[in-house]
Amino acid sequence: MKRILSVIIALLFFFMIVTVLNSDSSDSMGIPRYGEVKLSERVSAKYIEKSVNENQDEIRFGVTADAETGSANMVTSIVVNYRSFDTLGEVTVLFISATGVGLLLGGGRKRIGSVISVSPVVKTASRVIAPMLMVLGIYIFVHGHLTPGGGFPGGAIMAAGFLLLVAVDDEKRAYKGLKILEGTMGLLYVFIGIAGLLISGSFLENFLPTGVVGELFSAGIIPVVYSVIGLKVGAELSGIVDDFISEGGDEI
Amino acid sequence: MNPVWLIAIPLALAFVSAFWRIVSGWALIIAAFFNAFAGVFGVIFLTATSFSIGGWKAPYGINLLVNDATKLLLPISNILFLFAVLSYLRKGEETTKYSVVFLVALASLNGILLTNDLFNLFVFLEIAGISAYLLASTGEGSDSKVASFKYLMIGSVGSLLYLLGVAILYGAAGTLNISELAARVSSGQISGDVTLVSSLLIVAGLGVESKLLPFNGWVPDVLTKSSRVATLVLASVYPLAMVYAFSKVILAVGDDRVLNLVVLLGIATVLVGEVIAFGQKSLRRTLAYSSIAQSGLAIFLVGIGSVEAVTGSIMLLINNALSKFMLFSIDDQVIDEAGRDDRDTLYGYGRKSPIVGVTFVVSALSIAGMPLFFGFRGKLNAISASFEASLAVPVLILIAAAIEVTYYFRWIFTFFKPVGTVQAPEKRILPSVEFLAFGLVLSTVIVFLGVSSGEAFTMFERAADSLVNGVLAIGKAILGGM
Amino acid sequence: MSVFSFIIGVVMVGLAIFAIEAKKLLNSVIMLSAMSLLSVILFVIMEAPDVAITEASVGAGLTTAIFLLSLRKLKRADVE
Amino acid sequence: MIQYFSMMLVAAGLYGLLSQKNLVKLIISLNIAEIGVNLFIVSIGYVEGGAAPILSSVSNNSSLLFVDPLPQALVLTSIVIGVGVTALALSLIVSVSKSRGTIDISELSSGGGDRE
Repeated sequence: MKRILSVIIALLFFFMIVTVLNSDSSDSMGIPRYGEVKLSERVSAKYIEKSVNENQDEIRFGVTADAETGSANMVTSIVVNYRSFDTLGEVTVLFISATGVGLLLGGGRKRIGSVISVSPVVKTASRVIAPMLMVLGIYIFVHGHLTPGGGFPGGAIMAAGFLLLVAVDDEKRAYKGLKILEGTMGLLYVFIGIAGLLISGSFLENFLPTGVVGELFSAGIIPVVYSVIGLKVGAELSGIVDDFISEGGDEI
Repeated sequence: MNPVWLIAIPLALAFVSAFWRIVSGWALIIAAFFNAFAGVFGVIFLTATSFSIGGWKAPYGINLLVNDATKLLLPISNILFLFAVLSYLRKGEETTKYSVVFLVALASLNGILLTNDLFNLFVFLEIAGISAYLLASTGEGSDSKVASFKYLMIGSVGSLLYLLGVAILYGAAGTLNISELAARVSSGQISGDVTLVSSLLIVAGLGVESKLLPFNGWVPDVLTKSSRVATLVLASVYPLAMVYAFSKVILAVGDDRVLNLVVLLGIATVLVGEVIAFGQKSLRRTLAYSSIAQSGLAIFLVGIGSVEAVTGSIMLLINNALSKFMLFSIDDQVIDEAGRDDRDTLYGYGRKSPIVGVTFVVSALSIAGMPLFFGFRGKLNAISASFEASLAVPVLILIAAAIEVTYYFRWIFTFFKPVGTVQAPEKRILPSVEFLAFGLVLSTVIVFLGVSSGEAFTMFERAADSLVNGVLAIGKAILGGM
Repeated sequence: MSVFSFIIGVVMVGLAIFAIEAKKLLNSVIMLSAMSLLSVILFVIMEAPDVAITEASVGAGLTTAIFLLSLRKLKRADVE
Repeated sequence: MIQYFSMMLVAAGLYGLLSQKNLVKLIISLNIAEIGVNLFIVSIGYVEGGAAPILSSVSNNSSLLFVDPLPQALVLTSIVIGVGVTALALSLIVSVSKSRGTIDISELSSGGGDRE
């Protein structure tokens, strides 16, 4: 009975949305058909041209200098510059849920026991691979304004390296260090925002030169903020994984 | 003063206390005091209305909106939060453990009140939601954890639906700024199907946190089983911010058909909440269901959508926050001393401790909407505004009010019933210092707003006007300037 | 390309229903992970490399790891 | 077409949320619906023939046709929020299961108290 009711509700929901998607929108603005979006009607057109505050000639990769945001990756320019406040909130979501996982699982320091039975070969290999993964993570978030990726995948890859280390090695514990890294990086993000407020006049505003689009040292505060995010996310995700690996106990 | 400090300071202190446990209690006090003072002195005298984040102008970047409604609600919510924090720290139990959660909740509640961007609102709702799940799980035993899990599931599904609604709106209108969307919706640029479905989804999403009827299954368990300090925040400050967000978004982008639905759902919420509250034997459960009813009352007025109705909604919202804060802290006192809060325990409690008794009477009468108290003005406004909708609406509201008056009077009689037996000698109970201070302040405010007239009330009207017309006017200015 | 995304879509819906109805939780988790990886392909088709990388590392990788670790904990608590 | 499939995923997730009793299954259903919503958001920004929104030596000019970058930025945020919620929910489940010995929602709601 419950099952049938659930199916009916799910189907109703599906048809409700499909009706909107199919609705004829010749006279007023409806949802455009898949692939037929007119970007000029959206705020994103300005993000692509980098001309929110001042009209800019077309941006050319490797040529244009001192645009309002210097990031070649437009998604990054939105995530870390145009809508950076969202990202601060997003980092806070991860922070508070990492804290919550720590509180709920007791933050116990006893291990469940080896996750897998580890042979010395695997152990040694992991010790070599884990640092390389961490370097890869750092590479990804440092190049966040040029290539796809950025702070969140970079942080996740760093956390994967950490997971590899703790999965094979019972002795590696760095809980306190992770907390300190997480906290300082969050603090740094807020301080960058406040610096923008004090130097340029509004919270999280860019206060560094934006350079030439496409170069590594460009885009103002974007690489700095993305590195902060990367380290913070890495520390947070590692903390979550660490909490799930360790056995809950009350001793801290 | 830029209102972003209200968000930045608690957040920065939260990050500090994440790794520096010793200072976390102090960090919480500093942030709460800072926000209370800044909320009062920094925000009220602001003349500018819009503060951009990142230096990007209105529809492109995120901006914070300070209008008359925010000027009214920011001080109240921050001061109530300060009171809750002070009584939390007085308890002394595990003070440092949850202060990070309180700090993040403080930042996110201010963010919800300030932001003028739909997606940014989603992010802040998630932060506030996750902090609320954590606060709800603080009770003893696993019951509070189960309640918190239910809250998490319903809340996450709600925010998922909200996100879907926002995405549909963005797909049609190409912007996320609430003001610009309001202007586009009101000028009929967006097709009716899109506004209908997106506002349905948004009502479902925001309805979870604002305790609207089909989505409020989590409320009673969370409010009765969470630890008592968490309840103060969850029952007083959270509804204030959440219902405000609901009214802001729905008044801006809501479709007329959905507004009618909101009226219906709101009235159903009121009736169901009052009827269930009537049958409860424990004070805490009564208060929890009464919270649902009060939220429903505030929300159905938003559905009517006129300035007068929204004035009533804001007044009831503030009245609910102030009174529920006191009622729940009285309930804390009772549970602290007696361990239970059913009718038998409460017999004659008001005689043992007259101050607690008087505070209880003031806040209960104000919630019930008796003359001379603030709640009366709110209910009066509500009933006169609801004649606009249909004749049945004020009748239903009056019935609900009658039920509410009955059960609150029953509790008041319980409080003052003479104990009179020999084996229970009357022992005076002294309430704690912070309770005396808060009770005095809040009762004075309630009575003052109840008997004053004129100037104090134009404040609420201006707030309602800024919600109904102000947001739209900003949006028209943006559309004109593009 | 559209045939390709059609096939992926059908497989994803199938996996979703299987994940919901599966008897063993482990199977559900694996189906969820597979779905997440397939959605990465759809993100790439829709020209969203940033999202694809994030979904692959955070959504598919980390979520699955957390799910598996918590299933392990649940097993120790004798509930599964 | 991707839009229809994404909505089917959301509907499937809703079905799971309404019909399942196992707490972990509920979280899995939530994740399925989340994937659906994320796909949908990206799909409303897709432009036929548009390039990925990254300037590079190949697509080196902002006047070329790009897909809408804003929905992609929103989805980045929503994916990360999803992971946070999932982690929190799973740790709640672990903590509940330790004291109650069950992860069935109907058994949990009917009370029963902590074991031991």
